[in-house]
Amino acid sequence: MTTESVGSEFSRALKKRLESSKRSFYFLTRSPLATIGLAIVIFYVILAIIGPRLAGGNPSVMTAYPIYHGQPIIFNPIPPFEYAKFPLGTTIGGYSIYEGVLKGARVDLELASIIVFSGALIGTVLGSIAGYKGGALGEAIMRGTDIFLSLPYIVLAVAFLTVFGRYESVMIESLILIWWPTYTRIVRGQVLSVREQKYVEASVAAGSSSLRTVIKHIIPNSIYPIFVQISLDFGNVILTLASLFYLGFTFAGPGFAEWGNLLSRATSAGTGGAALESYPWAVTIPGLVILIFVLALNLFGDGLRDVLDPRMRR
Amino acid sequence: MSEILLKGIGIRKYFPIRGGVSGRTLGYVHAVDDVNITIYKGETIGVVGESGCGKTTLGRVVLDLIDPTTGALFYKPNESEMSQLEQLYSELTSGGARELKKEEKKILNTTKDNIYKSRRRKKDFRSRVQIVFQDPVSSLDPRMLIKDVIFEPIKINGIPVEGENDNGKQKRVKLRGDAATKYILDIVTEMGLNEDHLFRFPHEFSGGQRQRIAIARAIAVKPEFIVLDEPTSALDVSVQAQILSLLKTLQQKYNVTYMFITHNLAVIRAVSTRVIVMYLGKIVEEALTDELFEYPIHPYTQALISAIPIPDPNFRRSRIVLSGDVPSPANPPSGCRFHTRCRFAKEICSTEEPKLKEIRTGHVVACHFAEDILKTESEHTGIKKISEIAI
Amino acid sequence: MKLYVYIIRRVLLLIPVIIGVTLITFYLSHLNIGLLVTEYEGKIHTYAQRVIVMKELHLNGPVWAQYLYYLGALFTGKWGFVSPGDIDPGVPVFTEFLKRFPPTAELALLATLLILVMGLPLGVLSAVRKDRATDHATRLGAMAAVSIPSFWLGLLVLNFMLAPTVSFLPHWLVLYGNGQLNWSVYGYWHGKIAPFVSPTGGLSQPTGFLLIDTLVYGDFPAFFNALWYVFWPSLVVALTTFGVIIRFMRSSMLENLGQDYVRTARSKGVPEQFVIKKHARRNALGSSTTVMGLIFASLLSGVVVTEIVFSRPGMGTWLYQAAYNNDMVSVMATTFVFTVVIVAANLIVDIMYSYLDPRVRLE
Amino acid sequence: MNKLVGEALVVKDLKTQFFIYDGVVKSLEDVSFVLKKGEVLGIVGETGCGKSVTAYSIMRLIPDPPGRIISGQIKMGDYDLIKGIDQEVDIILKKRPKIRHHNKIIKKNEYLYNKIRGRYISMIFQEPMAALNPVFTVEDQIVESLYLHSKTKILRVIKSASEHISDLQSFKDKGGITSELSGEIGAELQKIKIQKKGFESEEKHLEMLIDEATKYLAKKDKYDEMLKESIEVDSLEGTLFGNVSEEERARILKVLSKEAKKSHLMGLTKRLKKKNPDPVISEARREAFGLLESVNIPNAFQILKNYPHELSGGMLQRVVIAIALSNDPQILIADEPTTALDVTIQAQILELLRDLRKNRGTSIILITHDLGVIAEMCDRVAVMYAGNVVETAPAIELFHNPKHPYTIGLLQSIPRIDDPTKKLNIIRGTVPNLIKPPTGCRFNPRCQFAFDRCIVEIPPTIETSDGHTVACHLFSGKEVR
Repeated sequence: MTTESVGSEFSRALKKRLESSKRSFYFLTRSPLATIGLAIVIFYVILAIIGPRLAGGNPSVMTAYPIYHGQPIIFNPIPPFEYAKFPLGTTIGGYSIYEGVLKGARVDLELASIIVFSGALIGTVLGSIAGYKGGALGEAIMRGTDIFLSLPYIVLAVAFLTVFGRYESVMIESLILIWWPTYTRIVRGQVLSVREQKYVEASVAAGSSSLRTVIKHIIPNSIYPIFVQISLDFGNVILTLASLFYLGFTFAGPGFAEWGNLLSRATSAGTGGAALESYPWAVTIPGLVILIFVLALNLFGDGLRDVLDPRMRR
Repeated sequence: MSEILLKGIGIRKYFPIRGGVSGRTLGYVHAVDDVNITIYKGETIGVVGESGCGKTTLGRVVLDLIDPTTGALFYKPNESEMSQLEQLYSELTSGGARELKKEEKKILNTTKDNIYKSRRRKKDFRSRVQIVFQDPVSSLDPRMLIKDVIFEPIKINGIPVEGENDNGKQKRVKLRGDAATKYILDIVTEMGLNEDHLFRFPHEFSGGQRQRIAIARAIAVKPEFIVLDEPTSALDVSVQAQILSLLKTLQQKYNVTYMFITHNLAVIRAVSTRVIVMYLGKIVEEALTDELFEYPIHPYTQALISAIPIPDPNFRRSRIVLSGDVPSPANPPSGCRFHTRCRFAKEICSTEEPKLKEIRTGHVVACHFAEDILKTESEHTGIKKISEIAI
Repeated sequence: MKLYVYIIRRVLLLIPVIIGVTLITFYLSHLNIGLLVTEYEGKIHTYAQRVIVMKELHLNGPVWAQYLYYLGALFTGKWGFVSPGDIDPGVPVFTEFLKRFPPTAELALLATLLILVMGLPLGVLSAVRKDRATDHATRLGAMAAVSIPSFWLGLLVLNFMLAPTVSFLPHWLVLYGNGQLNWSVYGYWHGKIAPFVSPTGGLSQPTGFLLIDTLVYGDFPAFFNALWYVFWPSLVVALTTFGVIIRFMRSSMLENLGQDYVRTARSKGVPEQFVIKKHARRNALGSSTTVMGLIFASLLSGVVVTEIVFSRPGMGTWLYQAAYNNDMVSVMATTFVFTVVIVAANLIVDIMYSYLDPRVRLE
Repeated sequence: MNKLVGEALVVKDLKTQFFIYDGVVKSLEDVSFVLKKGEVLGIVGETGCGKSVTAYSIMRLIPDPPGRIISGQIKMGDYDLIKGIDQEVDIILKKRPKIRHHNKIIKKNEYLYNKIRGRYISMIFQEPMAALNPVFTVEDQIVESLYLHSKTKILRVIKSASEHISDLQSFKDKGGITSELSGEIGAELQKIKIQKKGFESEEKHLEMLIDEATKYLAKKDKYDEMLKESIEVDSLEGTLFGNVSEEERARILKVLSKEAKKSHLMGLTKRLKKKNPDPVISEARREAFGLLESVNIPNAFQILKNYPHELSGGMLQRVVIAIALSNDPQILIADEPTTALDVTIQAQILELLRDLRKNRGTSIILITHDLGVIAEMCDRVAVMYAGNVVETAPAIELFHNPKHPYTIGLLQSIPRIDDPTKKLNIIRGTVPNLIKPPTGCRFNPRCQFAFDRCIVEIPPTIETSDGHTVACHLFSGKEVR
């Protein structure tokens, strides 16, 4: 065999690889809903990146406009489409909803990414240890998981924020503390089942070290459910964040841009009825923004699950 | 006899059963119980028995994939080492069948380490032995290209070249780049696959092809010894024939020793030179293949052989149908483990455990009544006799 | 394994969980011991007084001893006193808990019921009609419901269903208030309930559960009123949670419908509806109960948020007010109660599972 | 051996396809064979050749979607079981607007099939562990089958027992059965006696019978009414497969499906749990007990209360066989009944099947890939390859004079325990992908005798000698190579 043909082998390999990834993509496009979900998620991510730039000013603080064209707009919010400066109208306090939504996307996505990815990382590491090593350490990890799974997450977050003070770091830490156990469970289950597979044994029989076995065989084969879980959890974290901000359990200062916080500005608790009657846009728009994003994440996650589920492939 | 390749003495493997309120150990599954095994170079040793008899566990222990509860394993032992260890081992277990204490294990292991220089020796051992599994679906990593699957053992161990290192280890070279690709292509072509197959994922193949790939992976490092754990059980007969003949060709070409584990006696008869029959973790009979099939002595072997349906409607023979199921290996019967289903069972069978003894040349049986059975019975059960009886 | 051995084992496994949870609450309370002693605020002037307070609170022993005292106090109902600044300053937290627990329990139980009643049949339906319009609609609907922020849905329900001026519902249905029973109405509505009026002038509550109490009074309009105001928030909670159950029940049903024993049942000539109802659903229910245990934590979170939005006088609202007033004692008490409820729910779910699927007991 | 007269089942030009994402899998292509009364027909072939699909098509157990019987005939007696299938296919393929009307046809066919499955044709599966529902006891699962189809028989036995209650009592007291009784109860006692499972078992049977009879007497009118209804339904069912006109058959079906709506299966589950003193249930339990004994299960009374996961594979397969035989079916389809079992257990099960066939005269279709099992069990064999029946012949003829190249290859590729020197002959290649099957003869890419015509033309099925048919161009006579 000549070197040329060896080279061509590798180009062929590349082609095959591309084909197989194309195949996955193909599976994804089979479900139009998942594709729509993915598109919306990408749109939101772009929004989070360039949004604050479009709105100008501090990327996580909304600007207050107490007076506009000589009119006080603190207590009489402007409806959408009335002024070009406030395309989505304003809310109580004179904040532009447009600006709030754009800047809130950055804040929400940032916070949620930190929480979900740290949770997934911690969970994956602990889960792999519990699954692969087992023994007393694994047992201890799983008991810990049980404990954290028995904590109601909003309540725990509130307790933490009350005890340690209302800071961004406390909020992030408390939510990470809540979100890692799910991943530990999933990864452990996966590792346990992958570990029993014959190809792992074959690899050990071929003399591969346990580190190599874990990296080459166990992790690649048990990591995929994590992606699905991340996509589904992202939405949950956004919802929890929004709830906490809406209820005001947080560190949000004046003008802090977050979708739940924006909603709370539209309707300070107890006046929801009045808000809906007299300025419905301030309630509906931020709510819809959250709803669409979380729905898109769920649709995408569901599609992803179908694609990554080996049963679908066969 | 030719050179001894592998020798295991007093191998036991007990798996704990957990349960109850606190999840403590309630008992043990006696998967393999006090088995001595010798494998000679170049032969195909068949291990046969029903599910739960411990044949798979024995295969793993022999390959050092799981640690035996007790027992010592020698690979290509030289005389002095072997006698030294064997003596030590018999001293330690002189009290009969029991689990070694922690200190005793330590003594045994240190001695072994001294002889073997444990870790390095282990790596050397790994590169000389391979395994092929029954289940073609789970034996290949679903996220690896076939090329990588086959290349993995080469990457770890390299390929043996002529000559030996000074410390008795094989000389091996690691292949890279084009040389590796060429080597893999050669192997794959030999297995009856082509280069197109190299760049696919396992799920794109049929069972027979997967088994070919698994064999390619095993043979790629030119091992001296391969354990074949039911390699054809999940395959169709026509594919089984292909795989069996492939295995035969490979054995002749690479001079590799096989341990062929299966429940299919017909396959054993076709491929192996020597057969071990296992029942509930014990060896009940051991002989050269033709000898065993012509003069089966142990009642269990007789029943096994007579239970095989022969693909010829003219063979209408009286068969021995065993009553009942195989007892649980967690709670094996006392004495001879087969006595609950045996048609010759007498009182002694339930109290005293029969020892393996040589009844004919090279034919070892664990049965109290082996001689009697040989005289009276085996004429009616041996396979040769059956074909004579046939219409 | 016998069923009772399994149950005992499950209960024993709870002990480390309970210890872990109490350790966390203990740690949090201990960190803010200053907050814990706020009830003594203004009372501690001298060193001697301080010593007394320290002794009363067992603050001078080693940490493990403090923890033991803490545990003892927790399990004997000595949970401290509501801090000043809160609505009922100085009231024992346990008493407050007894008052706050029933509304939340009603809400959570009704929500669970609604989830089961809506989720399980929809999941079965979705699986049986796989890849047809019904299936797609159910799945999309479930997903949308899960994606709605619960407080937002609460707001919408509150206004479009329950606010008299905006509601779509007929006016006579929308009686009064925001999800609370207006106790003052009782007085002139039904004179016959006088025996239950407490000395202080309010109505005494025999059980604390509004739904039960109104029945005890024999006041059916009030019962329906109470039901009305617990129904909407529990609907909100159920809607924002039940998608998971649908999704799980669907996949579990699909898996079971593909099993060999379903084929065996069909080969016996069992009519299709019974194949689904008896053979497949029974098995699917078993594994779905485990999810019920897992989503209980998120259900309670939904309960907290919804309670606040609907201003129901339950645990959630209590937590909300306590957090606002930095009332650490009450916050810790609610955390503990919620945790115990989740642990208990998980236990019940496990026992139910082992009853539904005899294989679980084998392990 | 029974006289092989008449045909129990005729399968003609059966065509089953699976509509999956990658395309249409043409699983069965014009499969035809005949099952004679009282014989054992073996269907042999490799994985993916359509053995199981054939069985499922006969049982109408093809999962839909994606599978579908496209056309063909499955005749039991004079009646074509899948007569309505064309209309069903039309509905699915064309999605006509009048779908409601056509759904009625589907439902009716489904209903008809529920009457046939388990009653006239029943089936044994490969994995006994998976084939039983893990959450119900063995008893529940047998009783369910009996309750669905054998209500009349059950009621008759109890009625008869209630008439002879004092005799039964005296039998029990004296120990053993001393004399013959007439009617159903006599037959039942005879059956118990034949099984010869010992005195204890007999006593248990009698005890239960007396118990049921007393309960029956307590509400005699109710149960008599029940029996009357049940007999009516049965006689209607009987006429359904006889020689009746289409309109009549439609009418009967209508009546029967109305009857089916009254089916009390859910009630049955509840009744089983409550331990309700219903004689029908307890007689079904006794029958289940007897059934387990008839398949040689030791300690049957205990086994009844066990869950499937508490039993071993061989035991479970016996239970599955007991369920299949519970209503005395005319046809038994055994789909690889011993593949998942050990050799010694396989021998037990095969012996059991042989006994059952001898005692009951059931016609059996035995599906397996093991030619050894075929040789031991079967009278005739059909060899399948890639969705075609390539050869049918009496067993001895097939093993000694195989005609089709595939059969020859298959026979030569088995390692023989009795002839170790025989060289294994290899059929090259693998079973083709049935989404794009080879043109002409589907075996042509692997056939060593293939010639031009094989690639172009589908070989016709030719009878070479009496009862020996083969589908191969080598024997088509027009062009001999």
